[in-house]
Amino acid sequence: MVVVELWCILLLLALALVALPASRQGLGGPVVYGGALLVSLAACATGAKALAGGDASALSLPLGLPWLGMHFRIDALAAFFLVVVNLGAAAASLYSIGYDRHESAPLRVRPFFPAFLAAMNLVVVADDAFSFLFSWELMSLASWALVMAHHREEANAHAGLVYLVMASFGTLALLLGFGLLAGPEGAYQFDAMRTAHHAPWLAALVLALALLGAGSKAGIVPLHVWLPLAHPAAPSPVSALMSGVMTKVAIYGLVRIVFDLLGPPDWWPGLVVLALGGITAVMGVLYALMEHDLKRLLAYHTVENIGIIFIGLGLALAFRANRLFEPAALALTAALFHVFNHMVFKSLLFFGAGAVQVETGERDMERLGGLIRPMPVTSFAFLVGCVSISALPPFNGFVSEWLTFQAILLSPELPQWGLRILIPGVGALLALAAALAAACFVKAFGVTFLGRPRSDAAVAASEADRFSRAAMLVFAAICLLAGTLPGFVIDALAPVTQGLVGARMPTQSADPWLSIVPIAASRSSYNGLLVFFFILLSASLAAAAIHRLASRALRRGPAWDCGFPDPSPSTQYSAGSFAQPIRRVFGPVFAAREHVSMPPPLSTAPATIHVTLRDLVWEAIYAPLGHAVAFAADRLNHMQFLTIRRYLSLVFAALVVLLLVLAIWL
Amino acid sequence: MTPFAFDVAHLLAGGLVLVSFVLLYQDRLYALLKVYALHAFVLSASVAWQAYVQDAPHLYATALIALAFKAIVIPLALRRIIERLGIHREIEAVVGIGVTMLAGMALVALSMVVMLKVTPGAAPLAREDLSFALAVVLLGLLMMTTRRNAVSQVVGFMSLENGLVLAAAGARGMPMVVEISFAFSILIAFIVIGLFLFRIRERFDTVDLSALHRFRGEIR
Amino acid sequence: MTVLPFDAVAALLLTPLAAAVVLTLLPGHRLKAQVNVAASFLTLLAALSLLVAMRPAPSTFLLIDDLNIVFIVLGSFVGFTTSVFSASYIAHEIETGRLTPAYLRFYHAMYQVLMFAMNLALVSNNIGLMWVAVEMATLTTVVMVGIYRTHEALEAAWKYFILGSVGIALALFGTILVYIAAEPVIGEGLLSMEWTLLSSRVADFDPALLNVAFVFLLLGYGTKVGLAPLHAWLPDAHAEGPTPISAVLSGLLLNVALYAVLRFKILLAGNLAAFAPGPLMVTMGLSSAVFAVFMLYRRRDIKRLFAYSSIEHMGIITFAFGMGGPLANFAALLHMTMHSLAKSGIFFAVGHIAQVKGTQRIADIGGLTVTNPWLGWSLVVGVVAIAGLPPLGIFTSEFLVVSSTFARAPVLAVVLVLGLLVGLGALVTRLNGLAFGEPRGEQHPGEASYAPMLAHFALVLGAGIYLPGPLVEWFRHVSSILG
Amino acid sequence: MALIFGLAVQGVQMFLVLLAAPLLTGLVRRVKARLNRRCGPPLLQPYRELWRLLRKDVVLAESASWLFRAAPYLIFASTWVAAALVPTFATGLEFSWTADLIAIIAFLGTARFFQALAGMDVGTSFGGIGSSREMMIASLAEPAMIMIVFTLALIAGSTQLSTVAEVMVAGVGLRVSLALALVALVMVAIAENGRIPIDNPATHLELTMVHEAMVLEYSGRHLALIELAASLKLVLYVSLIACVFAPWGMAAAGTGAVPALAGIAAWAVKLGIGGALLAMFETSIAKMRVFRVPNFLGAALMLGLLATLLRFVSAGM
Repeated sequence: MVVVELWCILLLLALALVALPASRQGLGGPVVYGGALLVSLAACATGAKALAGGDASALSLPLGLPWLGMHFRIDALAAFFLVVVNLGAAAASLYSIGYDRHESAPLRVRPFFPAFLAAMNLVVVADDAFSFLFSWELMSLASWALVMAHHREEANAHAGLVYLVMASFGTLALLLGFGLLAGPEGAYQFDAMRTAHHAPWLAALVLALALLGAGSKAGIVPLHVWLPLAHPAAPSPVSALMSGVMTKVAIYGLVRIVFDLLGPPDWWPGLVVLALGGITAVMGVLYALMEHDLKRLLAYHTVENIGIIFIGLGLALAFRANRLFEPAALALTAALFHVFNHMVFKSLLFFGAGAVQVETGERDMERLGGLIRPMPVTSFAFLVGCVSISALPPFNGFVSEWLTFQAILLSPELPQWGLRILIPGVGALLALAAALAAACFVKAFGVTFLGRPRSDAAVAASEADRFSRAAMLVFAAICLLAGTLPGFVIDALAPVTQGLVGARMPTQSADPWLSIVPIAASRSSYNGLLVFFFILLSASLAAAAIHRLASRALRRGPAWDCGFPDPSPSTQYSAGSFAQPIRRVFGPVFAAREHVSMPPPLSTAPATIHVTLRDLVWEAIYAPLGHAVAFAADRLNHMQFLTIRRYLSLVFAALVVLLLVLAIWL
Repeated sequence: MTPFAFDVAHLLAGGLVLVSFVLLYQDRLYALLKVYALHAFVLSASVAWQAYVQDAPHLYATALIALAFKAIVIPLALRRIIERLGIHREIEAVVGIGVTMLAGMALVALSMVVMLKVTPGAAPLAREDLSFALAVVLLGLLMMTTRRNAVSQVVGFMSLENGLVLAAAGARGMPMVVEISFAFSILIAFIVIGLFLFRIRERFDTVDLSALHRFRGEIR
Repeated sequence: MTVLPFDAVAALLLTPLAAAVVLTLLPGHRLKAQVNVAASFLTLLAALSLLVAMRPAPSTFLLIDDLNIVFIVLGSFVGFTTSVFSASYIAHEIETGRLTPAYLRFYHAMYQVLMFAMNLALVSNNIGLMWVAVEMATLTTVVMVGIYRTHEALEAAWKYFILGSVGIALALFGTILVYIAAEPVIGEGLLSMEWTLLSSRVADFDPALLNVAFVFLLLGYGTKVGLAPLHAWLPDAHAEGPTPISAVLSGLLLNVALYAVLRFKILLAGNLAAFAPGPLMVTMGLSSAVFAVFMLYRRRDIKRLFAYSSIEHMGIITFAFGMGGPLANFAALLHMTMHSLAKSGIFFAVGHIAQVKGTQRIADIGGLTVTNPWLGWSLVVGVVAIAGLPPLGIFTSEFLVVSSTFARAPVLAVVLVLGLLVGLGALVTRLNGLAFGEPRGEQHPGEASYAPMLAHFALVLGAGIYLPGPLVEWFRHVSSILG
Repeated sequence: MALIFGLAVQGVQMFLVLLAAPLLTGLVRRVKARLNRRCGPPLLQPYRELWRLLRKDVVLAESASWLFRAAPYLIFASTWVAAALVPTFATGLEFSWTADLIAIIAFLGTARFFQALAGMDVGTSFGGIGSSREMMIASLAEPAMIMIVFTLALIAGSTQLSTVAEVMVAGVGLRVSLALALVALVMVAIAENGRIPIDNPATHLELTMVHEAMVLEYSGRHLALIELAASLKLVLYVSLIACVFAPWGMAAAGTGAVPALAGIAAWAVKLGIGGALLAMFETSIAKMRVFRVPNFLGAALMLGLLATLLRFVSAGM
């Protein structure tokens, strides 16, 4: 099992090495991405097999620190995440075969793409602190190189800087955490950490550090700032990987540390994680609503979905701390299910955004529109993605959020008042986030694909190439399948929850009509398949009946528009105007300012509206930090320009101080 | 060792510290050089006395080097440099003479305190000498850091180095004292040559190149 | 262990010395460069033979033990690669006329003298001899730093000279104090300066004297290590001297000085009554590291930039040695090795870059990965290495330093981590300007052998992925010696 | 046999709601007219209008895409399915387990999603206004609704409407949280159905319309379907309120035809009362400005949250 996986990783690294020579032969794209596709599929199959098999398989290689070696292990959790990672990787590779032809700097992408995949696989199978952090940081490094692929744009260089610093911040936080877990003797093996008993304060500290480390990678507020910078900067398949897959690897890290290594913690960590999740979900979707750059919008939505996943994890923590294992299993299943779902539809959406960017050269929604006609397949797939991410039945996004709600409804069984007070609020935040997400994706799809083209580029657009279309359609199909047959996914997750919280949800696939029943049929149940068929049935029924009994005639005419149709596309509702009501409602979050200047009567000057939004998180935390560093650097910089005499006096001062220390203390 | 011998050694070492203070007190370059000559002379006397007391003949060589080189050659060389380069004759002190003296006092006290912690196991002579030597070293550093003129800084360094030689001589049967003092003389010679080569008039910090090329016969 | 037909230690010392003599007589810089390379190679062979050879018993002056053999092998390797690099570098400098043969008359001889001095400092069994050797190395580098004879170069050399001399004096005072401490126990004469004796008998020395001595030694040799606030000479010397010398300074001299400090640390650790040297080294190391990372931000000269990063890393190494314990010591040794290789490799790259772009001003260098892919990406690799990112070796050592420290002194670890983060920010900012973005600055033709650079980076990369077992066993043994 | 009966009940339910929907709309219009001292249209007028629209040709804007034509069927279908799953005259419907209350709300969400998209499809300014306002309203109404669901689920220990209804029939006594939930639910229902004071189904004054603005470009059978879906939605909410807060007279699962018929009668009465109350409420107040809507719905959300909190806190005791 693990051997096969390691061979896959090795093959990916080999691909990274042959990328440049192959490119010199002029077949770099097919070789690298085709190879990556095959290897990822193999690794995905391995993961699925391990998940089905259930038994953990381990292996250690004499690499890294010799007395430690590099340990690898595939248990249920790792297997599940292997499936997630490699499924996304396979789709991204397939997409890249086509995208590579439009890539402006292919040689800066091809070598690092497989390396990035390999690193993510390594993180998942790592079984000791060293190899975990090694591959974790390798993952950051490879993705940083990919972000820097289009390094000639100033913004991308800045994005790369912020990204790498934040990533290393996370790694160092995790490093400190592992340092605590390992103890002064350096017991870096995960087994040792599992068996070791950790003092409560230590567990708390480790948890905080893990939240900082994994959270900064996953993008929880306020550690999310790099996401909307880095994800759009990278080439679209890489954006899909970073947003859809890498953030999931971060979630894996958190689950591995908190659920697996740390042993049973106190109840309040659940509180913290829940609160973070709720805030992250709502903040993320609000930022996304205010965004007009399609890829930045998607990146912010990643923040939102990470929040939703965190809510599930927090619930699971809280339940587990109170030894309510079935509810914990339910919550954890919901979180992991959402991990899978988000991987699928976020990759799908980024593929779509990438196709749009390739065909039109635009990412700004205000200059797009009407793409549903030139790009039918892309727009259809994108629509499926939008419906799924908006948590609308019968697609997969709804199922995981529904499960989360069911878990929330079990929380009155919790004894702690803090949780009792907090959880309903978090539930409200979750519902709010879901509703806002729907609004946001009406905006995203409506402005980008519907209406009339807002620029010549949008007029001249054409359908994406067949590889991209294939990748998108496959994921669209998965969205529908996972939404209509969720029982199988839940059952597949059973070994994971069994291993982590010592319980599992009741077997679903045996239920009549393949519906899912989290606890008991009398309590709640949902059947995506039947629902899907009902809607399909009644829709076609209505259509057939109407066409047969009533009329089927259809005339084309100019738009009615209350009698004042205006040919200019600029009269359409724009993304900004669409978001305006919500901006009014949630204005304080962005310290939004609207400045309207109305010309005086009889003046022909155009009226203008000027909207300013501020990223309060950045202003509150990151800008001050940057200023502090700059200030210190400026102050200390004088040390470079002293005279020799002053340097001598420094030496002298050091000597005198040390002698004084000797004289006084010793 | 007889108490008398001990007292003389003590006296000479203390004298060296005293002369260091006198160095600190100077505000004219020529006077400074004269006092430094005195400093070197006292040092050579002290070293010679150590040679006599420990009957270590090689120390006489050290004393000789100190006398010939430091007490005579270097002061003369520096004097000529001052004339050749037209360095003006006052010493600009960073802080007032008085403050410098007070700091010097504090340093001496410090060196005493540090050295008196030394357990009586060590030879008493070594102990006393060490505290004085440390004081001389510190005072030399103080001079280097509180004087602006290159020449006075060089003098400071040389007095510091005298402290080293004093310590080395005080260390019973220390090998290579001669070599060390010789090596240091070379070092000092380098510094002095550097002063001259680079036409360092006022400070250590700026070196004047045109002069250098003229010296090397290259006219740019 | 085999017995060699020749005396490896003698070869280690005499080869450079003889080469120096020959090089002063030889004409023509190309020939000199070749002889230089050959001599360095022989020295390297001698050093390697020490690994397999039966170790000579410690004599009055010479000593080979596990500790200094690490430094010897590392040093002679960097010395060899640098001599190869120096050949192409000097050739190019003469073509462009920045250096004339007249200036270079003694360059290669000096280089060998430097090698000799450093080897001597490492193998000497006598604190006085070690002092002499270290100072000799310092003065040699002073001359070589000033070799361009530009105003800045001469000022840098002068600064280095003055501060170095004070360092010399302090170190000597410390040495004398150690002798005075040892003399009542061991007796007069050279014996009281022998390592082997000192370290065996140190328990009976006068602790108070040892304390004072260590303060002076730490400051004296610490000046050469480049610990803040004694570092002032280091950036200018790196920036204004010829790049091979910058590489040697960062790759060797700093280590040699550190070796001296370590020796005395061991000595002090042997005497229970004396104060523990650890905290002092930790303080100075940490302060240098934190100070240096902030200095990285405002640098305009590419070589000065990396010089400050050397200060940072020497700080980290000193910090780790100060923390002590098997893990930290191992990490420090590994970090020192990796840093020597990576940093000298970076200076090789920077030397080529400065020659291709005709400047050292960061503002005039940009988009190297576009214009000179090999140099550009090597620079990226080097910076990634010294930024402590995998898969390169420094990641391993930083992993060990931080994780082992955090369990014992969390606050220190946090400070160190923040320092690392700030430094990473500075390095990546500069890297964005140097290696990425639109190409900037003019382009000069420059063909050079990238072999040394690539060799160094390959080693660092290899060590990051796989450390051979024997090496590790050896390092662990050494770290157990360091206590 | 039982299965067939169950399927039959389910089928009856589906077509019952479909038939009753225009009637309820007509009733509300009628009562409003009466309250305004007008005689008003006959009760069956909505049927006529639907039939007229169905037979008319569809006039499609040039810029309309396939989505614009598919949307009405999707909207109608998902609304219809949602309505068919709400127990009206009998609990324990055959397919009630396919979707619980959360899912039913989500179906309405799907319908709204496509309606908003259709509003933006033609690329007019009014469609955009409608969509953006609709989504803004929904983004507050949905959380409020979810909070209400939480309250009910915590009281009944289930999100399954049949179970809820049964528990309610059994009687849970008077609860503060229940009262709060009722108020919130009514407010949400008003908002969701675009009734006064949130929106005016009768208006065509451009700047005030929300729902009407979205469907401005629709005509013929498409418009008919959307109108029908709208009235279905009204029926859904009324019978939802009825089934939760007035669950009396509903036939239990598997009981014969007689209770079922009684249930139908009871349901008709409930619908009538609901419609009358709605009409009175609408005539008694004026429409509010669009930007005061958030306050209205925010109040609903707070009420729902308060109700849930009360349940959470009291659950421990």
